[in-house]
Amino acid sequence: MKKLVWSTMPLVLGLALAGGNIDAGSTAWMLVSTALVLLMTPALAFFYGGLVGQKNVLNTMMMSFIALGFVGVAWALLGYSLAYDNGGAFLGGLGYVGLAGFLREGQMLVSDGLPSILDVAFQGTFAIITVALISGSLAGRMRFSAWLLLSVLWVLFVYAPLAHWVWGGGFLKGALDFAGGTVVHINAAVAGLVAALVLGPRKAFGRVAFLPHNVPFVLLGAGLLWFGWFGFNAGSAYQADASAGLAFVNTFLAPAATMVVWTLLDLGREGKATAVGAATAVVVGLVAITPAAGFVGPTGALWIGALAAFPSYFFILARPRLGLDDSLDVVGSHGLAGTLGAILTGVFASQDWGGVTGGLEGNWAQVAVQFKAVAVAVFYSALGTFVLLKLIGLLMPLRTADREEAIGLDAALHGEEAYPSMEGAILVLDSEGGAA
Amino acid sequence: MKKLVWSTMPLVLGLALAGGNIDAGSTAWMLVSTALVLLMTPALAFFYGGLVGQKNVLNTMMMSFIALGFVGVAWALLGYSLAYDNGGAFLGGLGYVGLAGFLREGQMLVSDGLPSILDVAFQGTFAIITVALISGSLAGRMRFSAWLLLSVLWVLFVYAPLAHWVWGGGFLKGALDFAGGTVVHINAAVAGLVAALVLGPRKAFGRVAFLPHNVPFVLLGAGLLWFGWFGFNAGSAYQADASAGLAFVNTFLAPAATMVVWTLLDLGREGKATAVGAATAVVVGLVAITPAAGFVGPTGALWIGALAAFPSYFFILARPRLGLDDSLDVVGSHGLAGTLGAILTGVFASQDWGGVTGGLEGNWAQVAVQFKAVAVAVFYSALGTFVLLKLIGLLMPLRTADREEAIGLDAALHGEEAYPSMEGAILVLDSEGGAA
Amino acid sequence: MKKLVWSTMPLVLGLALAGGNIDAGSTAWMLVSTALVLLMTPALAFFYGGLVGQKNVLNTMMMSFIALGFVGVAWALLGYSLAYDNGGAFLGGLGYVGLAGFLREGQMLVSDGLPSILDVAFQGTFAIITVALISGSLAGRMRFSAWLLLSVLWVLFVYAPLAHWVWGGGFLKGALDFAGGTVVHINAAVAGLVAALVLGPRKAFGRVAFLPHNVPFVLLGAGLLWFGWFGFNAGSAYQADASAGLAFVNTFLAPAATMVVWTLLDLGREGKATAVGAATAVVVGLVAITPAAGFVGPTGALWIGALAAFPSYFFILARPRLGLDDSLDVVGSHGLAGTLGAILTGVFASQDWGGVTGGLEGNWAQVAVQFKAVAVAVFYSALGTFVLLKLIGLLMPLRTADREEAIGLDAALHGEEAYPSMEGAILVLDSEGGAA
Amino acid sequence: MKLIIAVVRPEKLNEVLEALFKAEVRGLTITRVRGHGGGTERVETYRGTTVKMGLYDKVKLEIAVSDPFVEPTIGAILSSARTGEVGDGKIFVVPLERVIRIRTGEENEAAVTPVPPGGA
Amino acid sequence: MKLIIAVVRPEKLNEVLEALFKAEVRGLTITRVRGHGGGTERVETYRGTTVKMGLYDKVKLEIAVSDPFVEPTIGAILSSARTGEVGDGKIFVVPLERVIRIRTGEENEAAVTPVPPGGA
Amino acid sequence: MKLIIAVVRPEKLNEVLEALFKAEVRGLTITRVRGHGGGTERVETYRGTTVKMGLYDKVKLEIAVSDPFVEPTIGAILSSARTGEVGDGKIFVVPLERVIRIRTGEENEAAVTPVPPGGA
Ligand SMILES: Nc1ncnc2c1ncn2[C@@H]1O[C@H](COP(=O)(O)OP(=O)(O)O)[C@@H](O)[C@H]1O
Ligand SMILES: Nc1ncnc2c1ncn2[C@@H]1O[C@H](COP(=O)(O)OP(=O)(O)O)[C@@H](O)[C@H]1O
Ligand SMILES: Nc1ncnc2c1ncn2[C@@H]1O[C@H](COP(=O)(O)OP(=O)(O)O)[C@@H](O)[C@H]1O
Repeated sequence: MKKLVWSTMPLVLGLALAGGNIDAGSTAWMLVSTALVLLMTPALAFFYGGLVGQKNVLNTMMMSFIALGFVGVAWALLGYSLAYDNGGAFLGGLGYVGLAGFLREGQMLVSDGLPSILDVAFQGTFAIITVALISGSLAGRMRFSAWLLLSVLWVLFVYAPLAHWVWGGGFLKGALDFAGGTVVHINAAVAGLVAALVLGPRKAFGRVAFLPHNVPFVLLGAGLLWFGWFGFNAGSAYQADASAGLAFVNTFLAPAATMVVWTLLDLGREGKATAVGAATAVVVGLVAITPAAGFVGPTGALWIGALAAFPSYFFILARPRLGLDDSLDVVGSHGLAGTLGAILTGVFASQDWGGVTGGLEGNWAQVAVQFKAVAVAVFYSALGTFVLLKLIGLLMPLRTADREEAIGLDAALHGEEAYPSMEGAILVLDSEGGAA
Repeated sequence: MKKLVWSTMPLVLGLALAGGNIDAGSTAWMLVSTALVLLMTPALAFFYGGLVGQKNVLNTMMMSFIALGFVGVAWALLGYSLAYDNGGAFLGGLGYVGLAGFLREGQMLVSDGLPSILDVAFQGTFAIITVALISGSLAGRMRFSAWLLLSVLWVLFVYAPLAHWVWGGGFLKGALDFAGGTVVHINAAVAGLVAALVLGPRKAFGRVAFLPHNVPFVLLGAGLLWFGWFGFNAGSAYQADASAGLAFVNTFLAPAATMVVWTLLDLGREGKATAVGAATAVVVGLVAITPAAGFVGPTGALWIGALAAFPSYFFILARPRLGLDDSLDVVGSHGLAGTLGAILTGVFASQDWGGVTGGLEGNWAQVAVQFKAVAVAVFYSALGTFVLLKLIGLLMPLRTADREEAIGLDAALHGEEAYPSMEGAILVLDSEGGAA
Repeated sequence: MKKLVWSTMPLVLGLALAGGNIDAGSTAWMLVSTALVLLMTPALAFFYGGLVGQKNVLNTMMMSFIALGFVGVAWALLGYSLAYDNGGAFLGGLGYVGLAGFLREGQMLVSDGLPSILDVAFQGTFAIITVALISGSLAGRMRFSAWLLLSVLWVLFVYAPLAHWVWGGGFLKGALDFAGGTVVHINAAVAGLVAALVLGPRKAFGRVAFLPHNVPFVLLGAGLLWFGWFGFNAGSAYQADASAGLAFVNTFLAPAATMVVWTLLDLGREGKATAVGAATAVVVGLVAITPAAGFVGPTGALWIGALAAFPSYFFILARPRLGLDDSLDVVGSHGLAGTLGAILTGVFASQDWGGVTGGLEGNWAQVAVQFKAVAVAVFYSALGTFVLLKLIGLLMPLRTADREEAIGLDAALHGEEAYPSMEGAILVLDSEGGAA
Repeated sequence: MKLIIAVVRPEKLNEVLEALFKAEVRGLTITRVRGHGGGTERVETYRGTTVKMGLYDKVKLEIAVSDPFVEPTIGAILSSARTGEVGDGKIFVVPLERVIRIRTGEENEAAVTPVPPGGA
Repeated sequence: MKLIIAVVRPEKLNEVLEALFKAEVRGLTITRVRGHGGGTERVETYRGTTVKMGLYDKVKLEIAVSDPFVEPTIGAILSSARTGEVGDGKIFVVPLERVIRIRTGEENEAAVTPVPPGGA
Repeated sequence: MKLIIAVVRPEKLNEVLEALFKAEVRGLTITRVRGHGGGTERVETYRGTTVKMGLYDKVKLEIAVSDPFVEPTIGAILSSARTGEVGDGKIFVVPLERVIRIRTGEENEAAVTPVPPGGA
């Protein structure tokens, strides 16, 4: 629903000033939503960090965590303006560059009852987690400085334009994407896929079993992601209203349905309900309902959640056998569920609930619109990611050395271990005079 | 206070429509509260998961976590209607079955300023955690599919009726239960006790010491439970008003008082303030204040918190010696503190603070009403749980095989370990052609 | 901004009654903010607990966690009144002692649209975390009962007066401290420094390398601290308004900038971006922006965050070589960043954004006011902490025995281990009759 | 003197310790190990990754004893560690040339379990 | 009989296990250890604390074998554990006086890897 | 050649490593173990469950040395690991028949610590 807010915002901008017409209830909700979405990035760090082996825990977590810094600053200084300033069909303007433009006549801007500046943070948390998501395809083999460079360039030149097209009044504005199925999840998954292919698989891939080192961390990540996702989806209503309530309930129902189906598939296949599976199901269900959250009714949400389990379940099962080292299954989770969700949003969208008619209510044209947006996103994200990686590859190697990969990236790249042992650690005091 | 809202709701239903009279502030608060209560279930998974040994971590966590799926869906499709649709004294109606009934004249229903559908999720999170709580009595010995079946049947046939009686306008509506002392905590504890007795103790119970495998996880669980409990208690005001503020403050004060008393008891007994004890105290204090949260003043909350420490402290200390394998002390924490809290709510209820006079203000009759509700809950929960377990026992064994218990349920039932080691793990590729 | 609210509150008190003029939106936000700040203390327990070695995990976590009990109760019964009741320039009155004074004419007090009693909890969470912060200087060597006594006395006689001077209408009310740079962070850091000097370093300090035992816990702590800090800073606006929005955005931007600078310093120094460094940077950035949050514009926040990295980075690097066993670098993180932030608040304060002109807008006098408040806080906190420790030292030893320090404080003081092993644990049943 | 090395099931450790205690064997050192024997493999699945876990958790005890204590020690382990199912473990006896107690510098017999009361 | 103790790189463990399996060596016990050899040290930094990590993660295998199996076992380890870089580890051979299978009480040859098919 | 096995206090490990380094002993392998000796028991309580912890954390060092290095190695450990209180640990000396360096295939003396400079 971002697009609704922001396509009308330019009209409001000049008029709405601080003090006047703040809607305290909606502001309270957007403050909370922003905090919730911010929390999703540390949550993802745990979801991902738990899934990797002991030697790469910190590297994996840091690839997410560091986005809170680099992507956050890049977004605030430039990305937000490119995405959301009133611009053309292809890119926003430069009115908010360097955080300018949020004061008018000595007062803070207010739009739609909210302090306008808050949107920099709210949208910033989306940009951050989108970048962080990509890292799941790349565990255990990327140089950290190459990742830093990629994350900054990618958010400016891939994420911001796509956000503009769908939500900022750009040429995809007819597509329904309530909270980011296309802009966030498909985008991140395609980028992850392309990057995994460009980098190639880990040296030991296919020979050694890569096991999670800490499944409770995976559950912690999933739990916190679900919690934060309420801000992601229901916050995308931009008001504490019935639409937010609906988006919230759908965000509650869909992952529940996915978890039920996933667990039954697990039990049917080998009689064992896996915890990693349940955690994955939560994420898959959340991804699938993201584009639909405020557009479909609650039974639609249950259907979307339940249906989303199938493609992801079977793709993730098969993926290691396809020779594709999408290490933590970003394609299987975010790519497939994001695509399915985007399409089913067109199918289940409901006039009564969300204000737009979908396929089941006779408007199958909406499904075509959804397909088009997905296709554009896949194409642009793949192209943009590929070009950026090739450019960065001219400046520096993208991959770590084989020896670093063998030692583990925590020690090799970060000079740390996740769980250091004091045994045999010899204290180094460069100036021997100091310490007693 | 749920009963107040919902006993008047039927009058409001036909009239209140979306767009009209949403109270954005209260809606914001209820959105947040729902998210907070949802978070309590993963939090409980950590509280419980930290308390068990290394072989049963995932099974224990999954017994809570999976309730977010199965109980969530069962609640949405049927349980909510049985509990909260306008019905008779013993059961609600079928008006909300299959999530029907939340649209009127093409608009989303609004009641008391809130989008009505949100209540399915808010109440759903209560149903989920109630089921999850039971699992604490059963660690290390229950078949997972029997647990799935029990959780679905129990929420429909034990939880939903009791919720209807106390909050849905049923025959216990005079009892004070602000946020679920009786419906949630006593109910879960009695069910846990009955199930522990039906299943019998773990094979090694009484011979081997069952120690927590990760005390920081217990503290994490306790911290997140407290955080979420603000939604549980202050969200039960159904508005962002003075009552919510009071319930919040009481939820801050009572566990603090319990922690102080518990720690002093610990220090007095053997000079050692235990971390597991402090975490337990937080939960005990939260349980005790739950029925009272919006009915008593802040000094009442301090008293309730302080007093609640005693029975739980000494019962939990003695429990292993009673031969009762209530593995994680659901009876000692939720049963005793829930009962004490329910009674003391009748004692400390205050006209000025919560609008009802209690024993100390002369209305000792309220204490009798409280006793009656507790007795009914204990009786019905015990009976219902017993009958359901016997029925499920006809379909499948309730307990795992002795060998599975010895190996540990993570490997035996879920085909996973909490902290897998890659050493000696041999990768299996069923189709050898695929991976490079 | 607390001071604004509370200096006008006394006028409002007699007039504002419950039911009348609650602002639901702002109340919703303050309920959430209070919960968020409460969560910061368990978050800090993880931040600190991850940084210590395996033998002192629970002791370190408990020093924070237990403050939720003892400090919470002491604050509610006495501290709040000393800090915030209408009193003199040096101390508040006794009108709220024992939680009295929040009812007028049988109704709950309302001030500035909020239920007044909620402020006891909101401010209480600040008092709790301030005490908890101190413990970072003292890891691994303080007796737990001495710590309990210190925490209660300190919150009453050091924290409450300082809070009164800055926020309660006391003699420092001209100083800008939006959310607690001086009252919370400088205060805690000075107390930590003094206590570390009084106690002396750990026996093995300077010989043995003290390494973190669990870096993911450090990241978890940092992530949850950031999340909670939105309540800390934006909640200090006491309303869901534009000021809250600004404080929120600044709390998003500053730590992002600190993380960027810190990581670049790390990479520049030895080519390795450390995870512990990134987590530390988040805290440093949050501390630095705390006093400024609602007074400076967003570019000011970026500057403050970026500049704050330097002193903390180099001081923390040098600290172990100075012979100072400020174990977890409270001085380097909270002391330096708190001071820098307090001064820079005076520099960057902006009339348009926060209503006060700062140095850059020509009002350099404000910087002097800031300096004065910092100096008073440093002096009073040092003196008060020193006197209290000496007094407690008369009653009991402050430090643990050398043998306890060698064994580790978890086993020695708490009778627990963080990660107990069942191997060789022999169950003791004092009454052999009980267990089967 | 001999160094007796025993690999047993972790769940049997407490019983073994008790049996050794009754046999008056005092000093010992234990290590968590993982063992492979004739037992069956366990299959685990993490998403699409299926693994055979051929190694089982075991506990290794190392006990230095003077010669008269060899048989009692072995007897105590055999009687307490046996379940009769595959995976019960093994006992290895290795010659031991010298033992020194670090605290005192005492050597050999004086450093290991004392000779049995009234014994050889 | 001999007790063969081998210290190898953790990342080589699976290959070693496979080689031993092919050499028909069945029983073995493994332990996570940390070793110091001629290799270089690694530096780690946690805030202001810089440490040299002189110890590297290794895996220790203990394999009790009957005499005819000594050479095949050593050969299997040598061929599978070698990378040629410093840190590949070592093999130690210790005399073994007695082996007992706890499950059955069987001793010595009967308790360790069976003699090679058609062998001594 | 001998295999020297020493069990020491974890907090003394770094000093022991330093002493061994000074004694020019290079290769060694360490393992976290838990030991039971003559020391007192520790009581822990988790809710209603009280346990006696009879085992204490120790570190085990395994050092294969050529004969001339036996005494220097033992001496270095004795001098660095002693506190004088119960629980200091023990040193065990086991005969070692053969050592092989996996990287090169070198055997025995060539594979363990070099003979002391100018020494036997
Ligand atoms: N030859 C051996 N060398 C070293 N350890 C062994 C040997 N054989 C067995 N073990 C250890 O003993 C454990 C139990 O052995 P296993 O063969 O599974 O049982 P059983 O002796 O009952 O057939 C193994 O897991 C392994 O740790
Ligand atoms: N003399 C020794 N005694 C015990 N263990 C040893 C000895 N020498 C080497 N090791 C073990 O073997 C591992 C590899 O040895 P190292 O000297 O690093 O490699 P390389 O043999 O290739 O030179 C060490 O980490 C250590 O665990
Ligand atoms: N006979 C033994 N066999 C194996 N390990 C032993 C033996 N005696 C002692 N140990 C190890 O040495 C450690 C210290 O021994 P202990 O008897 O406590 O100290 P002390 O030798 O100072 O009396 C024990 O924890 C144990 O690991």
